[in-house]
Amino acid sequence: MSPARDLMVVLALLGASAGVPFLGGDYWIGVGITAFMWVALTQSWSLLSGLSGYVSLGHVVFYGLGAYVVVASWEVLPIAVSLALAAGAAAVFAFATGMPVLRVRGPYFVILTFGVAELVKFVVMAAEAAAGNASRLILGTPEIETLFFLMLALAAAATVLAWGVRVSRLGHGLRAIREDEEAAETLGVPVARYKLLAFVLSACIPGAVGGAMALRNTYFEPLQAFDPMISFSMIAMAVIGGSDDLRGPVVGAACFVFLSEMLWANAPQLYMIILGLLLVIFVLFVPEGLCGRLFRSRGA
Amino acid sequence: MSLLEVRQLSMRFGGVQALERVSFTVAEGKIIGLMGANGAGKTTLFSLIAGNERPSSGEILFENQSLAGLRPDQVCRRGVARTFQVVRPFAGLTVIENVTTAALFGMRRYRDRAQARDAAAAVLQELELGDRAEALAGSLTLSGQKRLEVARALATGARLVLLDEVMAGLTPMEVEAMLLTLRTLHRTRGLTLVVIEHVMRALMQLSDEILVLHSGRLIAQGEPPAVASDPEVLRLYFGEAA
Amino acid sequence: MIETLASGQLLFAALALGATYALVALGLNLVYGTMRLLNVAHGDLVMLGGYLTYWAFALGGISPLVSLLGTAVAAALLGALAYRLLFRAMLGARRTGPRVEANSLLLFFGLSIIAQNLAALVFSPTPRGYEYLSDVLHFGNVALTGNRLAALLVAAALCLAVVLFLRWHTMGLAMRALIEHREAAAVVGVDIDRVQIASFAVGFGTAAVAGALVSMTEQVSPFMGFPFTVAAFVVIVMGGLGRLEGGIAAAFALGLIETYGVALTSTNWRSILLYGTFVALLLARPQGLFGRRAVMR
Amino acid sequence: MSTRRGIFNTVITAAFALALPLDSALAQGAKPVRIGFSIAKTGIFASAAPSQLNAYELWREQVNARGGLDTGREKRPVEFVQYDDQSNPGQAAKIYEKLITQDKVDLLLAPWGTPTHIAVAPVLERLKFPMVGNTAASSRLRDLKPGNIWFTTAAIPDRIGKELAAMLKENGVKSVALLTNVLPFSKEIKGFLEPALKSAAIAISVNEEYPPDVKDMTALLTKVKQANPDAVLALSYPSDSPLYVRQAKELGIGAKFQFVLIGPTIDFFPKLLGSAANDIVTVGEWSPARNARAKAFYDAYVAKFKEKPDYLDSSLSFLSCEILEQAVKTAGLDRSKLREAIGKGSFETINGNIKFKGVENTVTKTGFLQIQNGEVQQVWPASMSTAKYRPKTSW
Repeated sequence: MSPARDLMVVLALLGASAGVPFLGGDYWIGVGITAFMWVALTQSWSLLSGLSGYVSLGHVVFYGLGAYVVVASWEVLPIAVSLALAAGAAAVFAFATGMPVLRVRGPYFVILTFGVAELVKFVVMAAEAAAGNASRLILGTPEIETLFFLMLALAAAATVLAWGVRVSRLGHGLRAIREDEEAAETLGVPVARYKLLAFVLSACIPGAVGGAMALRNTYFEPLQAFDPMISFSMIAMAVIGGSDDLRGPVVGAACFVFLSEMLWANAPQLYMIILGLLLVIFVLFVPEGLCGRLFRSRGA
Repeated sequence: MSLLEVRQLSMRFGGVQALERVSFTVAEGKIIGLMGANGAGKTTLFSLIAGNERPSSGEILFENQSLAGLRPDQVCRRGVARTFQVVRPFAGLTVIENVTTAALFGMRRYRDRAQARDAAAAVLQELELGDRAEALAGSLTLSGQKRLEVARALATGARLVLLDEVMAGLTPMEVEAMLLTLRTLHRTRGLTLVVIEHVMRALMQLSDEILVLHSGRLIAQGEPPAVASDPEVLRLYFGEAA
Repeated sequence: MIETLASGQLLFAALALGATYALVALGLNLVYGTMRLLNVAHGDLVMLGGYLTYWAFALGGISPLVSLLGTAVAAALLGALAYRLLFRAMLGARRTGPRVEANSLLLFFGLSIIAQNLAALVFSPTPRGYEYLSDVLHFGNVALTGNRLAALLVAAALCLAVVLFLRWHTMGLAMRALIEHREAAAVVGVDIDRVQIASFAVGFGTAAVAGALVSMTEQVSPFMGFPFTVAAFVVIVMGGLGRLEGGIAAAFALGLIETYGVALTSTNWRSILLYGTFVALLLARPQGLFGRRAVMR
Repeated sequence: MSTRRGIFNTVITAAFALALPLDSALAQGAKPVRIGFSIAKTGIFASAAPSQLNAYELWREQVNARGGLDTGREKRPVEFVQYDDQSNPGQAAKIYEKLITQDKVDLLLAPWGTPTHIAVAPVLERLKFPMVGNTAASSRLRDLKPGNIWFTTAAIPDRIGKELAAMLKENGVKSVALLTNVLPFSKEIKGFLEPALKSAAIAISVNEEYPPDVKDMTALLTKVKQANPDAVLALSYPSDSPLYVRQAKELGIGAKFQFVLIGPTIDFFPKLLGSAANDIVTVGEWSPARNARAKAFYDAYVAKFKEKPDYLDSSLSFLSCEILEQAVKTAGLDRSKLREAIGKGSFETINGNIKFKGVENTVTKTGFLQIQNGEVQQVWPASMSTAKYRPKTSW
């Protein structure tokens, strides 16, 4: 296993796809944005959940907050500032909630994170309603090519971040926490601090991604920006790709995007059903994911 | 000079008094055997020293400094390591990764991952796990996993190691091997050990001093022959058979 | 304001809501309690029950209160089948405890997507409804439609029946034993496989009956199930995972919190109250709510 | 292990097999006109979309039965290219990019819902592709650049606010209870309705909001009952409209004017609620009694789908097809000619004559419908009425 080589491979793949706008035209640029979005989100999710075993079912909360920040600061702040603010807001939220939330383990953590995301969704909704809004529309967003490169940069940043964590003490400690939290702590791993750090690190890029997608959608509505399907999709991609592997999120996102491109053309109704079937099959028979299965890297 | 000092340590779980005003000291470089029936409070004592549990009252001093309020990872970095009675390997990580974790995060705290790995490999050699380094920890035999527990504790660089039944469930031959290993480690590394063991003969052979716990109270302490002939210990611990 | 709060009308609304929650949560709790499987597709069984009842009424003119027997049996069979085909293998494949739970969540999520979209494909996403027992009855100053009263009564009776079954029937006793301690139950000779099939059957059956009752008052659609899943999760977290009586009590408590909480604040606060309670409970008892805390040895 | 590997391979093979393009099976004969659109087959809008899709399909069937779409020179069969946007506006934007640049469709039909229209608009603008919108209603639509997108509906929130206040005033309503779902369309209406009511000197005695996932309204409606207003205006969505009606019936809310925003014109509504649905007023500017085309559309729809069309979405969707058909007949498939034809033309539809000014249909008046004895009647404005408004006297 050579994480540095994996990083090079992933970055080379991302770099190669930077040529899409010059070859593929608008449609493929759109596909590219979606694919990079999923790479960035799933890579960030894996940083926390793949490494530490704390499966977050509420990662959409960071995405939604990021989207909200960008839309709320539209035409007030420059886009670059509001995107940075989106990432910051997500990180601050992760930091503030991380302490109590990360005390909860196992399946309780899974449903708690879901609950927190839904709670935030409804609080944002109530806040928007109180302010007399229900949805926000932003006009004059950047060109699609700009968003493409922005999302590409976010995917690359997420990958580098995930790589950096994996090869650091933090990554080593998180893996130990995943395997046995108490034993890890007894061997000197600062468990609470590491979990919180991973939580914050895995939140900031989804925040920026949410902001960028708000620019892409030109529309913000809490029900959509905080759609739990986004959280579920991150998990499904990580599971299918392999969650403790730098290439996993790329492979998972690629599978999803490829599948949806192929299926909605010929069998739109079946797309979701097949997605569900794939998830079932992978959980039951290939729990280590495609990467774990195809490039088995550890001796057994 | 005493490395560890336990003063008036008490622990209650709900209505159960797990430990009651236990006091003792462990001198540096000694091997202390901890005896007692199931439920006597031996493992609880380890958990309190290692910071896994908070005592109801009493004090624990390590190198004359209180461990009160420290988390397990902080205690570990002070230089106290423990093993678990029911083994807790990081099953999905390889053997060497298990031990490297301890080298990275324990008292020794290697900054460099390659160095940590080298140190881990050295410890594995000492515990005769060198050839299993790349295997998944979950795939080891029980004997192997017990050795891994010891290896991890050692790799932290701890000065005091609490060994919780590292010989339980092993065959007589494996017990002999483990005893040899522990003695060697004690000698070469100058470790201080506190050992919980049910294999009585092994404990008597190994220890400089024996502590006997019964229902949370320390009922006897002294050199092995003295404790072995203590009438109360005989009555309580060995029952009528003795 | 006081008048509103003291009115029987609000109490009835709380009870009707609570009874539905109780019935839905019962099955979720049973399947979790006996197998540690987190069934996020549970609400889709409510949807299935709703559709079966709707079609029985629309095509055969069969009263929902009659067809719900058939609905329950069909769903119970589906549950037994799902256990046989999917979950026995998964539970058999040895993985560590928490991973079975986390994986089951993903597995059921996959099944939920399949169920919802299959229903959309077969029934079309158009909402469906029928009118049944919609006359308003008056009891003192409380007014209620017949279908809501019937739903409340059936749900309450079924909850009671399941509780009695668990108390007195041999299979019920075995289920409780399994919930308390899986290995111990096996050691004393409980046929775990049979109990688990029974849990699936009862769990699926009760959810489908809840769907049948819901369909008398609400429209049915392929994506109607998820809110029920969420409510059921809140309930079983409140009542204690695997604690069936606790779950029933929690369901009614949730009905009361929702109805009176909304009356005291604003309807807009409904979801915030619901999720707020849920999150606060989990944070307050981080070791999980399965009664006892895992003591480290 | 070998079994596992086997299953794994099977899955991969199956995935690829399903993914193989089926385009080779393309129909023979006259080259069809390909019309693309996205539709919410899954996700949160899925239950709303069929009323739109059905109208499209009915139109296609009718056009093909007439020998095809008349492009001015020849008649060509119509073929749909449709994708599921998963109720995600961003996805819809991507789909329209695909439809235009990859699939190279000849024409476009609209997706479902306001956010989706808004997300698609910049794509149309950039690629200069004209599209007649339908199921979108927001005053923000007017912020969009005119030229490539048009909106057929008259149910724009500011117009609804004004007209509803006028209708209430004419029917002697002095006080209302206003219950608003916090979703975009209803919230926007509320924003315009409040000042309109004020200037019409109508008091708002209860003014409450509720979330989309509401399950019980007893507390809310108890307040309404105590206030005893002349009218209840439930700015609701299909998922909660029946809940309002059922519980209002239960509590015996006495207001004679009952307005329910979205839902009453959908087929399941009267089936679920029976007589309680009678005399409820809702928004809508179309009924089968509107003209002969309307009646024909209604009958054909019922015959094909065994249920009634949605008076809002189905009619809007169908008439957007009619506009497209008529524009194509004069301008052919050339996009710039088509753009001009739609923008400047005048069209005969199931909702009478329609013309656009800017992005908006300014001909059709904003109106209200009432369910009378199970039939939907236009009761406002007077110029379009098919029946007289009548107070709701019983549930």
